[in-house]
Amino acid sequence: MPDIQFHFTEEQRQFRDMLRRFMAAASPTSEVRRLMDTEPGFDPAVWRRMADELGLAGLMIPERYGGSGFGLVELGLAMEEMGRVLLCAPYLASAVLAANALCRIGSEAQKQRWLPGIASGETLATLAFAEPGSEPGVEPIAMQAAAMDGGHSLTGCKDCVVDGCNAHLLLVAARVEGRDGLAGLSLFAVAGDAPGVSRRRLQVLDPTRQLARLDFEGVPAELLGGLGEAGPALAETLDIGAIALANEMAGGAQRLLEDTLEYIKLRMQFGRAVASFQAIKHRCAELLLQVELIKSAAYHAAQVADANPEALAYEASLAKAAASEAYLHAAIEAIQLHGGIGFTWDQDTQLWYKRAKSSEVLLGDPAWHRERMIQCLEGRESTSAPTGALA
Amino acid sequence: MPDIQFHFTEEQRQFRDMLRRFMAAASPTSEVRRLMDTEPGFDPAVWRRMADELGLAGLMIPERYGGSGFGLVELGLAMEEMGRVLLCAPYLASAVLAANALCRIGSEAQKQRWLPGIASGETLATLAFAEPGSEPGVEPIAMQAAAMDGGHSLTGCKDCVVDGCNAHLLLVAARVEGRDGLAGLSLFAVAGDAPGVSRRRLQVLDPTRQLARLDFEGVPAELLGGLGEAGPALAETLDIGAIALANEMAGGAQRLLEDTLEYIKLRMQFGRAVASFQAIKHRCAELLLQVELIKSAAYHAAQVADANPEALAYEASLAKAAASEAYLHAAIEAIQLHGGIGFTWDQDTQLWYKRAKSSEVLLGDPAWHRERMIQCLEGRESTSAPTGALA
Amino acid sequence: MSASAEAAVRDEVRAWLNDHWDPNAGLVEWRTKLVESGWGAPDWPTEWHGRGLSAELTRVVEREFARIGAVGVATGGIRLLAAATLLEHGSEAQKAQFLRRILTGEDVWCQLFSEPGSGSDLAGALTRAEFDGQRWTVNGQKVWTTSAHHADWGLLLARTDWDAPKHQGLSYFVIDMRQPGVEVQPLKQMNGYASFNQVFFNDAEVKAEHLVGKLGQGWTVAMTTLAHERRRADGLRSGRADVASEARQRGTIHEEEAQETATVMAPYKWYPQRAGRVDLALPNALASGRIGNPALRQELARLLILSSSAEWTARRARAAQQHGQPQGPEGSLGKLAASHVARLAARVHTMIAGADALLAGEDGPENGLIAEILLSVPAVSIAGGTDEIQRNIIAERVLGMPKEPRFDQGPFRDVATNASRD
Amino acid sequence: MSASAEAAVRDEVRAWLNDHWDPNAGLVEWRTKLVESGWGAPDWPTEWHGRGLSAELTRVVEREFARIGAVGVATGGIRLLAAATLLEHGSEAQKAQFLRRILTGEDVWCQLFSEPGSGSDLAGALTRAEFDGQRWTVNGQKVWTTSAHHADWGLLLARTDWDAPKHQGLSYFVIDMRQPGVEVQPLKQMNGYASFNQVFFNDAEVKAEHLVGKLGQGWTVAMTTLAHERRRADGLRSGRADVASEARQRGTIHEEEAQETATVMAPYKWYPQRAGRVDLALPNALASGRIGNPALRQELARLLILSSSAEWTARRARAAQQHGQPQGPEGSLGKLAASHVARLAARVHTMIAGADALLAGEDGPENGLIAEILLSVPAVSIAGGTDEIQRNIIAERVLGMPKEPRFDQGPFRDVATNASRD
Repeated sequence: MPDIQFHFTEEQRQFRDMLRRFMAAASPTSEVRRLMDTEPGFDPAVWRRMADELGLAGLMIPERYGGSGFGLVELGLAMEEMGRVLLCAPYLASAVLAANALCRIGSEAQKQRWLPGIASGETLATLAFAEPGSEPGVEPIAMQAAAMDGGHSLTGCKDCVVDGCNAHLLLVAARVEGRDGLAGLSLFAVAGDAPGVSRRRLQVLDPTRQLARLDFEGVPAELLGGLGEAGPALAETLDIGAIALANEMAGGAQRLLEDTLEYIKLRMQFGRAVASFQAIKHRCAELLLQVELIKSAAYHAAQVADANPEALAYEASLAKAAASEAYLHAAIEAIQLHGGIGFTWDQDTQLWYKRAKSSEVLLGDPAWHRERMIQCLEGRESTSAPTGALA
Repeated sequence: MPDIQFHFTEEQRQFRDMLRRFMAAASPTSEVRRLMDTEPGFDPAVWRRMADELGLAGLMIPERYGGSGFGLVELGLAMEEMGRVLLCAPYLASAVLAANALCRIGSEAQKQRWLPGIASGETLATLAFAEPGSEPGVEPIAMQAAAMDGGHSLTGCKDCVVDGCNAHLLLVAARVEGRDGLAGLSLFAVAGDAPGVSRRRLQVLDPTRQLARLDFEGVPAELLGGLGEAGPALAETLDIGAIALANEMAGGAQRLLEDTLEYIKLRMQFGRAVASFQAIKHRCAELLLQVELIKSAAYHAAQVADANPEALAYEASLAKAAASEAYLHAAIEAIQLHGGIGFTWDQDTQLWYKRAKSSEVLLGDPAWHRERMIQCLEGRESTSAPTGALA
Repeated sequence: MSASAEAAVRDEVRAWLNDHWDPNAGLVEWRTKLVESGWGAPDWPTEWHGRGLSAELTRVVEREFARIGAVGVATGGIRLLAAATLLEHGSEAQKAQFLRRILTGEDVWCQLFSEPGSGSDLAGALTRAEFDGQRWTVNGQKVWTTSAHHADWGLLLARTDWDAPKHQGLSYFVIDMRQPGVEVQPLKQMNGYASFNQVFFNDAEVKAEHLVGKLGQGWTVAMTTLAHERRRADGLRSGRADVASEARQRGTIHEEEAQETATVMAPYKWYPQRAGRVDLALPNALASGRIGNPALRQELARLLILSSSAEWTARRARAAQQHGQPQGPEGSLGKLAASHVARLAARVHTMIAGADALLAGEDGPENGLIAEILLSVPAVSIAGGTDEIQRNIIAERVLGMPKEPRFDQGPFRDVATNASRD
Repeated sequence: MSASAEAAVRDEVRAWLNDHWDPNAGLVEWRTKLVESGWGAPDWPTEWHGRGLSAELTRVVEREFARIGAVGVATGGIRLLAAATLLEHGSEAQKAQFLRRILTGEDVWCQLFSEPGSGSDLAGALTRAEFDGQRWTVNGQKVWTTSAHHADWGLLLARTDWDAPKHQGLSYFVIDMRQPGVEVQPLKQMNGYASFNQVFFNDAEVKAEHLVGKLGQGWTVAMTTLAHERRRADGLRSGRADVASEARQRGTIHEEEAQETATVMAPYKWYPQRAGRVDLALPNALASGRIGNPALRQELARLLILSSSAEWTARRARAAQQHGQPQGPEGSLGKLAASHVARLAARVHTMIAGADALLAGEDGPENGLIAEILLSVPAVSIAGGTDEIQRNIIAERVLGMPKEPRFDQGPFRDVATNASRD
């Protein structure tokens, strides 16, 4: 297994600097506030530039399908920068979840058919796996795919589908009869506007991330890859998504810390800057530690995912659980340190708070991921034995 | 059900004041340090005075058996004051656990035979229930009582028996064959020096509390009350013990806070008192809150135990879980706020830290008690519905 | 309190209620009777609409009202804080003008202390009041004002001397809220509601006789208002309201009272103090089936421990007061506890909701209620005095720890403020 | 670093080792060769036993030593902090007297900074050094000194001017520990071990030429020592030690080195930095069967998350340095993380042990190891700089937050100290 790197290469740092400049210009909070009230919830022009100028839409898609063929480390960097600015875009849905699912599950012909469109940003895709009230992960998927005319048809409901209303291509996880757990899961492709699909944009706690409920009524669907064989790759895809999300969360947490510091260094109370009070200073020191810790977890998970896929599940759960608690903590502290202004609508901190809150439960809440870490260790599903470095 | 009181009566306050004076004189830390290295681990002269002058040994024993017939509220006050001074005495063993078990389980004749001695302090008794490696509570008790000559004999091992080496009278919980859970448990009386009983003082983390391992080899034992009927009363006895312990812990936590405040108000660093640093002040404020919260939980549980026994299990678990985390937190903070001197052997804070640590797991660790609270609520074993007062 | 005194009061109020209570009277008509008899505010002094009774005997009176379902005087909003402040510091003329209409509910009051530049640091107020020999002219901005949009009168803290040290340059006024120089704007919170307002003063006027206390002693007067506010911040329902009515309520007066209550309570929808909603946790965990999740069980138990202990701590503090111990800063402990409770409650609600915590409005759990809780919790530890201020109060006033070094003690003109940094 | 420079160094050291390495040489004899050749401390300057190599090239040398299992220079205790300080601030005579014997291991060193009255506030030292024209006389008390009982030399911070401000009245000395005026007493910790000593000076003497740096500039010199100490506090093994030997160790020199290590490490049994023992948590949870407890599983996962993240954070900081970014106060972040790890580890160990957490010594879990962990953890957040000090450093030096207002800036004589309060 290749060495895990604890620093970014010069190229990666340049990539990040470029992204940071782009995102700062493309997604000021005024723009975030404007977009979150629009119907698609993102700016198609910015999305096109992200795809065309930066190659972001196909970042992890192999070059032979029109992508850039980068790994999760670079994707993590991109997610981190998007998280910093609360970018409103169907990136997690299309470039992370759907692209990875197609790469891992689709046949060669299917990849050739769909990946170039995703990589160019023309095709927006998403992955529909969760169902109303279901627990995290892919094991609880219950939707049944029925055989129909030599193909399959889907009936049932998918919930909390990220950018489900925006997607041209829906990748839908469903079950062939009589199997459970990872076994018996298949992935199907359905056009977003296919007859029998009704899509409803959901009212969300975090308006910077679009979710949809999709109802399928006997919708003809194209099987991706082998029947009943998609389970492990679907689980991996969600783990990739969790790592990407953890990196996004690290970026958001870092931004919260920076903005809060900037504010309290200027804000006067009792004739002195709020930042000069020792109790505040000590909490900010702890906050920096939390932010650095989740960056480490998020970066490490991305490195491991590229270098040592057997450890993917353990590392993904570690990073997601770490990021969930720390990002929310950072958001709570940020509001608190802003004082009253912090919980007003017009102050921006609340936007990150809502993203932190939605990120906490998206792709599995921290308690679920912690439990899963231990299952990985028990089952030796992970070869990355945790180390007691500080002993 | 009688009203729960949220204040102590004038008589109770006087009782507490008297106890506080007695304990301060009888148990300075120099005395605690001396006694913890002695064989019995307590001062028989102080124990006699506690029984004779203050009536403490028989506090909860009905007057007709030579006790004072007080309730758990008064016992809680006494425990709180003992916890303040880390009193080394077989009080929890004899006056709380054994006295309550006998009162609840023994026949009239058995009560007449043993309770007066316990009440006078002459007889030291203890309750032996836990076994090596067993989970908390009485359900896991596995020791079997065998029928012998119309009576019973005991074989097996009891672990972590409080003051087990000091006790003249051992109350031993054991099982009649083929039953589990609360059903089928019986309580037996054995003389501490009975043939076939080997007792060994255990090396302990907290030297202010004596623990013993007791091995029984076919020891004839007298059944208390009805065969196989002791389970519920044993569970109640442990709950009484947990509430008493929670009150002891509240007293210890309060003392830690007071001693720490006294120290840091005098201790100078950087030309100012340590207590003047805002970060320190804020942590002390939180510490006070924690201490007040566990006092409330401990006092409330004692009141409820007297007024509404159906809620005993829920309240006991609530108080014990609350006190376990907060007392340990107080001890950790106390050491931290003392700085380097705080973790030296010669400074007294470490004595309370060790008591906090031992109290955390004695009679069930906090996670076990929290789980049990929810079981109580699910089973409606408790009629004390928790209220959301702050909603 | 002697049992005989208690019995005497009980008999007297019972007889009076028997003679006068009429569930079909008009609300103001009935409360006017209460004010005249002294039974509406029995703990107030006899010269001002009360009977000078102790807290214990006042409770006896309240129980009699509750027993037959008789309506009491108006208590909503901050009017009782206004009354307490005026009783202690107001002129005779002010008491005569305001106290009666506070009790009858004819006037609505609001509190104008906080400013955008001085939230925790109330004494740093920058709103100025200038006297031209006849009247005061007020300019500046206040914030976090509940009910300002339908208030008749405001309790205003304003700076009248910029050369005095910070705490000595403030004065306390009653300001007429129904005048052109006062503009009220709702302040939208992150949860979408507007529990508070901003109030802008542009040459607003205050009559000379509406200065409360002496010139430059506004901070002392404000401390009275704040002490009464903190007393109510212990997380328990306030004194009068927690005597639950045992009688079925009937008669038109109750409809009129219900309408009044609805108006007063409207801004309190998702007012910070409502956040947390511990009461929903167990039922929701049971109903959702997630009660079986062991990690949730641990957190739920933690929440019940914390919220119960906090409630009992507040009850201990109140019981101590009822038994004659002096009012202490227990409100600060209760306020701090409420922050912990709210945060933990949010955590538990999230665990119960699972992925549905992503959803709000009609799509969200309990029709959006859970999302509203999650978006309201951050305010609990800020509104009504931040946790940081409560910790300062506890450390200094309860634990006797040294005060912070001060940087704001010279003439206020020279103190660094947010305005001076802008 | 160019690959060719790397290859050149590798070839050179390999050739030298090939010619000189002898596993049966005496330890001092071999190290003397290292010192003379410059291969023992390749990053030291060429004029002082080194070769002036970069950190990267030094690592290349260390790998070659590790590859064949060759013994290096002495690194135990604080001798490398002493060396770094002397290299930066020492006189030529001091370097000549001390540096060689530091590397050969012939001299043991200790650090005499902390005092009972000034733990976090090192610059508040009250130990005094007075000059009589010929030599310095030292009186006072130091504490938290590791290895003082077998040290030959001590790094002493003492006050030489009571009228100067606190930080300007200190001077830095090398003191001979083997003299009658120096008394060393072990300091027993709450876990029963004595990792530290107290050192009492009663008219102890220091030669005039053993003043390090200028008179009154002791604080500046001490900062060098502390910076090197913090650099090693990132929770990872220190530079030299983490190049694990790939060769089997054979020959008498290893026995001699093992004995040296045992002596140096003896006081570190349950030295605070050893507390926590995260490595034991998972195996113990599996072995005890308590891994099935869902509450434990959650806490264990939390612990693994925290300790892994802390390790990776330290590795990121080190990698950044290796790639040329300046050394920052990352040590403070690592130190703070270690406190969190240790406390959480204690919690997890307790949950795994259950009621057996009551027991110690041979009766306790793992023959008392768990009890020792539980009783050692409180020191982690104090020893080597309290968490509070680390948070100050992080807030001020990393986050750029304002410094605390100071109360100790006049002549030290007038500053409130613990001595002046006694």
